[in-house]
Amino acid sequence: MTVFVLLPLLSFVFFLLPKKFQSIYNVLLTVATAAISSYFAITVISSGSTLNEDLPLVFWGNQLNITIDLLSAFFILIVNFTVITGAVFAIEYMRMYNEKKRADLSLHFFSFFWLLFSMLMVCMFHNMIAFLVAWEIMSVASFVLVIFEYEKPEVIKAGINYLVQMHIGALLLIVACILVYNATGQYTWDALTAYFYDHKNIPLFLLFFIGFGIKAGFVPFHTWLPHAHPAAPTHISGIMSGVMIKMGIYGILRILLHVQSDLLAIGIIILVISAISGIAGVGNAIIQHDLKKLLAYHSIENIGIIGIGIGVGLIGVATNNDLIAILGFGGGILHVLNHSLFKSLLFYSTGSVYLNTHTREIDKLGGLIKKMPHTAILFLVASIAICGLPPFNGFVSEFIIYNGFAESMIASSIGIKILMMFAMLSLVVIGGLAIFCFTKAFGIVFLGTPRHIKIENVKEVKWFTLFPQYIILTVIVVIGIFPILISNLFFQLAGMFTHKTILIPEATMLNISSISRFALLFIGITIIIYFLKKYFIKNKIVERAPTWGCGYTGNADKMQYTASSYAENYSHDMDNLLNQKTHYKTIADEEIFPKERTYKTHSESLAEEKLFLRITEFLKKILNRLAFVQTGKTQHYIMYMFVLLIALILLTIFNVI
Amino acid sequence: MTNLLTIIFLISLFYIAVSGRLFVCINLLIVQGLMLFGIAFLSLREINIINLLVVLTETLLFKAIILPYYIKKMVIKNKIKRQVSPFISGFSSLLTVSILIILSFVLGIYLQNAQLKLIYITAAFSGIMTGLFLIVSRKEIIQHIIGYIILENGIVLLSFSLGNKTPMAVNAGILLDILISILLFGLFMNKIAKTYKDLDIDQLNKLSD
Amino acid sequence: MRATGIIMILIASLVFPGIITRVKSIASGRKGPGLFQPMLDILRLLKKGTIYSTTTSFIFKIAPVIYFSTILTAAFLLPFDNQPGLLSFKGDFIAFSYILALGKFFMIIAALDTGSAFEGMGASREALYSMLVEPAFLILMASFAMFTGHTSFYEIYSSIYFGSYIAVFVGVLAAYNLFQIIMVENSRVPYDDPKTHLELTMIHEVMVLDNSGFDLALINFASALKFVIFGTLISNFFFAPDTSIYLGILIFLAIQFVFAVIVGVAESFRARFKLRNNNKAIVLLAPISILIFLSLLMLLTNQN
Amino acid sequence: MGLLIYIIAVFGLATFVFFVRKQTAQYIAASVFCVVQLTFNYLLIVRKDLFNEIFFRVDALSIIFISVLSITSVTTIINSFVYFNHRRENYFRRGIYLASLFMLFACMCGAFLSDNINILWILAEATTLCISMLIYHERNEEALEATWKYFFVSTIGLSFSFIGILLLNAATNVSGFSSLTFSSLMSEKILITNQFLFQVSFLLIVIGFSVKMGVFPLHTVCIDAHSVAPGPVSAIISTSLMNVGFVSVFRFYQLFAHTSLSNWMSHVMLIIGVLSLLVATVYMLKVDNYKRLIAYSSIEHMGLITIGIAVGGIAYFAVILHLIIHSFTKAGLFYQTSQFVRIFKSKHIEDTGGYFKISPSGGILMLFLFLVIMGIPPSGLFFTKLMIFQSLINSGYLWLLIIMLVLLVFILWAFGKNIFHILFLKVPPAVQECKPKVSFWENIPQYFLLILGLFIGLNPPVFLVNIINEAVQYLIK
Repeated sequence: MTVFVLLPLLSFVFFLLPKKFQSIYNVLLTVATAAISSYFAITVISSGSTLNEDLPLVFWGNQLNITIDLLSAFFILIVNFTVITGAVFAIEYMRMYNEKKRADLSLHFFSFFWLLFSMLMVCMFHNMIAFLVAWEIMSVASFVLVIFEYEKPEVIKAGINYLVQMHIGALLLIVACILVYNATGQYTWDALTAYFYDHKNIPLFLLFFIGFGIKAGFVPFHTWLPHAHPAAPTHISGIMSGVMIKMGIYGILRILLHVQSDLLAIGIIILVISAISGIAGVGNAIIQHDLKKLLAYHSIENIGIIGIGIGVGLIGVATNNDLIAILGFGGGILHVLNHSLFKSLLFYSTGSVYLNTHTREIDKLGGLIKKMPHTAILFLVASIAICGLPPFNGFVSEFIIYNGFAESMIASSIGIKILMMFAMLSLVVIGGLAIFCFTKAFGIVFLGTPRHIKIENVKEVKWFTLFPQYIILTVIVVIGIFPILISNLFFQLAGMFTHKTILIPEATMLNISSISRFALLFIGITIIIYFLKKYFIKNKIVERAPTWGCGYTGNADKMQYTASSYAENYSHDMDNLLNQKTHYKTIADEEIFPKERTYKTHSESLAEEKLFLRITEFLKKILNRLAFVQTGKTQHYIMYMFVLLIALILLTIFNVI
Repeated sequence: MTNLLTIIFLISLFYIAVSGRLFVCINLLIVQGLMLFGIAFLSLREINIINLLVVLTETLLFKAIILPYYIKKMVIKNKIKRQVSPFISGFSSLLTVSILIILSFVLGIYLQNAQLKLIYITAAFSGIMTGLFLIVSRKEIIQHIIGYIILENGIVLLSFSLGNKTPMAVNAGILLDILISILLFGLFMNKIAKTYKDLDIDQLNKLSD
Repeated sequence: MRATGIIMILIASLVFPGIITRVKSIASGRKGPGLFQPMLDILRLLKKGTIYSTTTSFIFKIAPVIYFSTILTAAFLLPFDNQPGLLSFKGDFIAFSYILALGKFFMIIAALDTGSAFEGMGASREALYSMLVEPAFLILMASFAMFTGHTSFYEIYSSIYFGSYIAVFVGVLAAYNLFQIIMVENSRVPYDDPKTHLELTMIHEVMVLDNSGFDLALINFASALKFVIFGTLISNFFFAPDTSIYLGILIFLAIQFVFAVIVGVAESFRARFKLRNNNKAIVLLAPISILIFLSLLMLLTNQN
Repeated sequence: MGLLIYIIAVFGLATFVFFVRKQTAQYIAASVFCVVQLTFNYLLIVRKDLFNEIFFRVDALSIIFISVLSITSVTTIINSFVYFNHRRENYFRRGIYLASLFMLFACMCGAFLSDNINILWILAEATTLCISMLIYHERNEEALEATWKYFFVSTIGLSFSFIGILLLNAATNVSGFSSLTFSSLMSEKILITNQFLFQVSFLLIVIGFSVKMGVFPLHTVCIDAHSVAPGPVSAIISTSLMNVGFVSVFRFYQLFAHTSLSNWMSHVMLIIGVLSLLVATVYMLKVDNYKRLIAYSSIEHMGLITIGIAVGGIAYFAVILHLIIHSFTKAGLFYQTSQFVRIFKSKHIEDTGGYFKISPSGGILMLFLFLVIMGIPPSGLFFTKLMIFQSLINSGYLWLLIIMLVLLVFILWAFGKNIFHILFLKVPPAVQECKPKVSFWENIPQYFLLILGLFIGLNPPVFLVNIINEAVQYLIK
C-alpha cells in the first residue's frame, strides 16, 4: 500500500526528464502502477472477498482508506489493461510532436499518469468526498490531455466545452452527495443504502444518473464526446473512450448496488435513455467525415448498449427473475470490457493512420491496406467486433443481452414484453447501422485506391506500436471464441445486483459454451473452404487486371465511392433526424458561366444545437441584460449604495426580511 | 434656540439644492459651518471645557473658514466655471430635497431614542441625503466635493446629538475626515484639473465595462 | 440422424435456382434450361482460373470464402422436421441472423475493395437494405419465441401451434413477411432483379462484378444455399410433431419446390421497385413484424 | 507595547524609504520590513500578552489574517521589486510606493487587531489613504481616474459606516470613547432596545464597509482600482484589504449573532452575497481585460463568503479557510498579471496568447492557480465550497443553491475561456518578434503561495483548524 501511495511522487520526475526518455519512463510508471493495483484487484477476484485497507494518508484529519470489492476490481483491471496499451502506443505516436517544448510533454505525461491514478482511485474510494476529489482530478487530467495541441483554437474550444460539462456533472454529484450526507450524516457509499431505504429513490438516483451520465455520454448529455475525442491525441482518445467514460458506468452501477425501491421504474428509465443513446450515437456516426468523430459517436452507441444491458438486468431484479437479471447485467458489464478492448484498438489503429497520413478525413484516404496491412487487419477485426458479429467478443455480450430480451419477453408481464420488443428492435437497428458504418469506415479508409492524398511514403508503424494492439486483438478473439473462460466472473458480478448469491443457471452456461462451439464451427468451415480454394486454383491461371469499369478505366480513384456517397442513400432518408448541414451555393439563373463551386456537408448534434445551445444562449442573454452596473460614473456607484440602503431599510420596515 | 439654528441649517440645504452659482454654494457652506458652531456651543454642555473648546475651534476653523476658503481658492486657481449645471431642473431638485427631508423625518421618528433628538436626526439625515443627492445629480467634481462636505456636516450634526456621550470619538472621526478630504481632494483636484480641461465627471469614464 | 437437415438443404440447393429459372422461362413462353443448369455453370466456374483486380487486396480473396462458410454455418443451426439442427442452442436465431450479417459484411467490403464506382454503389445499397431488413426478421423470430416460450429454432418450431383462425391469419401474415424478407435477403424481385443488365440499378449482382472463377462459383452456390435455408425456415412450419423422417423429407422437398415455383412466378409477373422506394418498402416489413408480435401477444393473453 | 514598537518601526522605515532614495537603501529597508513583519507576527502568535493594549486585542481572527498578511506582504515586496526593475522605475516613485506600502501593511495589521470600533474605522480610512497612493503609482490618466473614484467613493462609503457606528453608539448605552469595543459589547450581551436603530446601523456599517470587502454595492471602484494598479498592489487590494473589510463586517456580525437580529442579518448578508455573485458572473462574461476579470473573480469569492456567513453552521469555518486559500491563490494570480502586462504590452485579452510557450513554468503555475481559484480539486476551495453548499442545503436554500451553481458554471466557462486564451493558442506575432523572456525565478514566490494554498486546502494542519474554530466559536455556540 505504501508503495502505491508513493507512486504519485514519481510522476513529478517528468518535469526533470529530457524529451526522449519521457515516453519510456511513462510506460514504466504506468506498468508499475498497473501492476500494483492489479495485484490487489486479482487478489480480490481470486479470493472473492472485499479488500479493506487503510492508506498511510491523512486527509482532512482522518484516515483515508480504500475498499476494493468485485466491481471495483473488475474496473481496475480493465483500466490498467487499456492504459498500459495506450502508454506503449504513445511511444511512437508522441514522436510526431517533436517540435513541442519539453514542458508540454512533461505536463502531458504527468497528467497521463494522474488520469490513470485518479481512475484507480475512483474505483477504490468508498468515501464520497475522496471519490469526488478523484473524480474531479480525473476530469482535469483528461482535460489537460485533451488540449495537448493547444495552438489550435478548436482544440481549446473543445477542451473548455469538455471541462465545463464535466464540472456540471461534478456539481450534480456534489449536490447528491450532500443530500445523502444531510440525511444520513456520513459520506460513504454504504450510507446510500440507508438513504434509499427511507427516502424516495428516483430523484436522488436521477441526480446521480445525470451526474455520471454526463461522463458516460448518455444522450442527451453526450455533446462533449464528439468534440473532445477528435481534439485529443489518439492514445488519449483511446483511453478516454475505452475506459474513462466507463467510470460513469461504474458510478451508476455503484449507485444501483444500493437502490432499494422503484427498481422497475429506474430500469425502464435507463433502458429508454440507453436505447435512444445507442440509436442516436450510431445514427450520427454514419454521416461523419472525421474518423475520430465517427468513433466518438460509436462510444455513445456502445454506452447505450451497456445501458440497455443494465436496464434489462434491473427489470429482471425488479421482477425478481434472476435469469434475466444475470443475463442483463452480465451482458452489460461484459460489454464494458469488450468496448474498452475494441474501441481502444480502433482508436489506436486510427492513430497509426493519422501518424502516417496526418489526416482524419475519411474521404481523403483509401488503399492503406497495401501500405499498412497490420493496421488494416487490426482495424478490421475491431470493426467486426464492434458490430457485434461472431466470432469476436462484441457478439458475446450482445448475444447475452439478446437472450435477456428473449427471456424477459417470455417471462414477464405484457407491458414489459412490449418494452423488451422495442428494446430488442433498437438493439437490432443499432447492430445494422453499426455494420453500415464500419463497412464504410474500413472500406473507404483502407480499401480501394487513395482518393486525395499520396500514400507512397506511408509505411507500417513500428513493431512496438503494433505489439499492444495485437495483444488487444488476441484478447478480443479469445473472448469471442472461449467466453466460458471469463463468463463466471461476469455472472458473479451480475449476481451482486440481485443482492443474493445465486448459482448461474445451467442453460446460460450451456449457451455460453455453445457460442464457442458455434464460433469454432464457423472457423473450421472457413478454413476447410479456404484450403479447398487453394487446392482448386493451385494449377490454374491467376492473373491481375484493372477493375471492371464498364469499359472505362481511366482515373478510377476519383470515381470511387466516398464516405459521403456511401452514406448518401441513408442520410437522404434520415435527413431531418441527423440535422445535416449542407454548404453549397446553388447556381442562379442569371449566372451564365458558373464559377467554381464547392459542396460540403457536416452534421451538428441535434441535442447540442436545439437543446443546450439554446438554453445557454438564453441565459447568457439574460445575464448580458444585467450588465449595466459598471458604467464608470461615480454618481451611479453612489446611487447603487443609496438605493440598496433604502431598499433594505424599506424591506426591514415592512418585515419582508 | 438650537432648533432655530437647525432649521436654518435645513433651509440652507434647500438653497444649495437650487442655487445655480458655485460661490453661493460655498458661502452657504460657511453658513452651515456657523450653524454647526452655534449648535455645538449650545448643545454640548455636559462635556468638559477643553473638549468643548477643541470641538468648537475645530468646527469653526474647518467648517466655517478653512474649507470654504480652500475651495474658493481652488476654483479660482483652476479656472473652474462658476455656474452649476445639474442633470435635473431646479424645481425638481427642490422637490427631491423636500422629499428627502420628509423621508429623514420619518426615519427619525423610527430611530429616535434617549440621546437621539428627533430634530437632530432629521437635520442630520437630511444633510446627509442632500449631500448624496448633490453628488448624484451634479456633473462637476467641485460640486461633488461640496456635496461631500454637506454630508460631513450632517454627520457632525448627528454626532453632536451624541456629543455629550462620546465627544472624542466624534472629534477623532470628523478631524480625520476633514484632514483627508482637504489633503487629497485638493491634491487630486489639481491633478485632474491639470489632466483634463474642465473638471467634468463625464470625462472620467474610461474605466467601465 | 440430426445431419439429415443439412444434407437435405445441400441437395435442395442443387436444384432450387434451376427450378426458379425454369418457371420463369416457362412463364415467358420459353422452354428454358435444365434444372441443373445453374449447378453446371458453377461446375464450369470451378474449373476456370481467376482474375483479380489490381486494386484489390487479400480481403477480396478471402471474402467469398467467408461468405460461403457463414451461410453453411447458418445452415447448421436449422432444425429438420422434429429434430434439432446439428448445432442448436437458446437464442440461436440471433446467431443465425448475425452470422449471415457477417457474410454480408465481407461481401460489402470486398466490393469496396475493388475501388470501382459501381461496386461501391452496390455495396452501399446492400448494406442499407440488409440493415433495414434485419429488424423485421429478428422481431418476427422473437415474437415466435415469445409466443412459444422458447428461444431456439428447434423448440420454437416443435412447439409452435396455430389454433384459432386468427392464429392462422397471423401465420399467413408471418409467412408473407418472411417471404418478403427472403426476397430482400436474396436480393430478388421486387427489390432487386438478378437478371438486370444495367449496373446502375443492380444491388447484389453489381457487387460481384469483379469476382470470377472459384470465387464466383462460391458466391453463386452460396446464394442458392441461402435461398434454401430460408425456404427451410418456412417449411419447418409444416412439420407435425410426429412426422417420420421420410415423410419429413418429402414434405421438405415439396415445400422447397412450391417455394421455388412461387418465387419464379413472382419474379416473372412482378415489376421491381424503383430504387428509391426500396428503402420504404423494406422498412415497412419491420412494422408488419411488430404487428405480428402484438397479435401473437394478444393470442397469448387470450389463451391464459 | 509591542504594537506601538511595531508601528513606530514601520513608520520609521516608511519615512526612511521616502527620503533616502537609493536602491540599496530601499532593498535594505524592504528586507528589514519583512523581518519586522515576520517577527511581529511570530511574537503575536507566541506572546499574545505583549499586544493587548487599550484599543487593541489579539484574538484568533486577527492572528489568522495577520499571518496571511505577513506571508503575502513578503511576496508582494519581492514582486514589487521585480516590477520596479522591469519598468526601470525612478527612485522617487519607488520611495513613495514603498513608503505607502509599509504604511498600508501597518494600518491593516492595526485594523485586524483593533478592538475599538472607532479605531477600526479610523484605520480603515487610513488604508484608503495609503492604497490611493499605490493605485496612483503609474501616474497616467486611468490611474488618476481610478484613484479619484476609489478615494471618493470609499470615503463616502466609510462615512456611511461612520454614521452607522454613531447610531450604534447611540443605540448601545455605553459611554466614553474607549468603551465602544467589540469585546465589551460581546461580553455583556447587547439588549436590543430599539431594534430598528440597530438594524439601520448594521446596514449602514455593512454597506459602508462593502467598499473594502469588495461586495455589492461598492465593489465597483474596487474593480477600477484593480485594473490600473500595479500587479502587486492589485494583489494586496484583493487579498489583505478585502480581508480587512471581511474582518470588520464579521466582527459587527458577531455582535448581533446571538440577538433577535441574527435572522434578519443573515438575510441581509444573503441578499448582498447573491447580488455580488450575480454581478461578478455578469461581468466575467463581459470583460476583455484580464486584470478586471481576476478582480471580478475576487468579487465572486467575496459573494460566496458573504453567503457562507449568512447560512452559518459549518460554513463559518469554511468561510475563514476559503478566505485564507483565496488570498494566497489570488495574490499569485495578480503577481502573474504583471508578467502578462510586461510580455503582451496590453491588458486586453485579445492581444494575449501562448503564454505557456513563452514561459512553461509560469504556464503550469497559471494552470494550477486557475484550478485552485475555480475550486476544482486538488484545490481547498473545493472543500470550503462543499461545506458552504452543505449548510445552504441544511438551511433549506436548495433553490438558491441551484441558482448559484448555474452562476458558478458560467463563471468557470468565462474565466476558463479567457485564461486559456492567455495561456494557450498562438503567440501574437507582435509579441513573438520581440522575443519576451521570463526567468524561472520570478515564479518562485507564486509557486510557494500555490503550494501553501494546496497544502492548507488538502490537509489543513491541526493548529490551523483549531485556531479557525476558535475564531468562529462565538458564532457557533
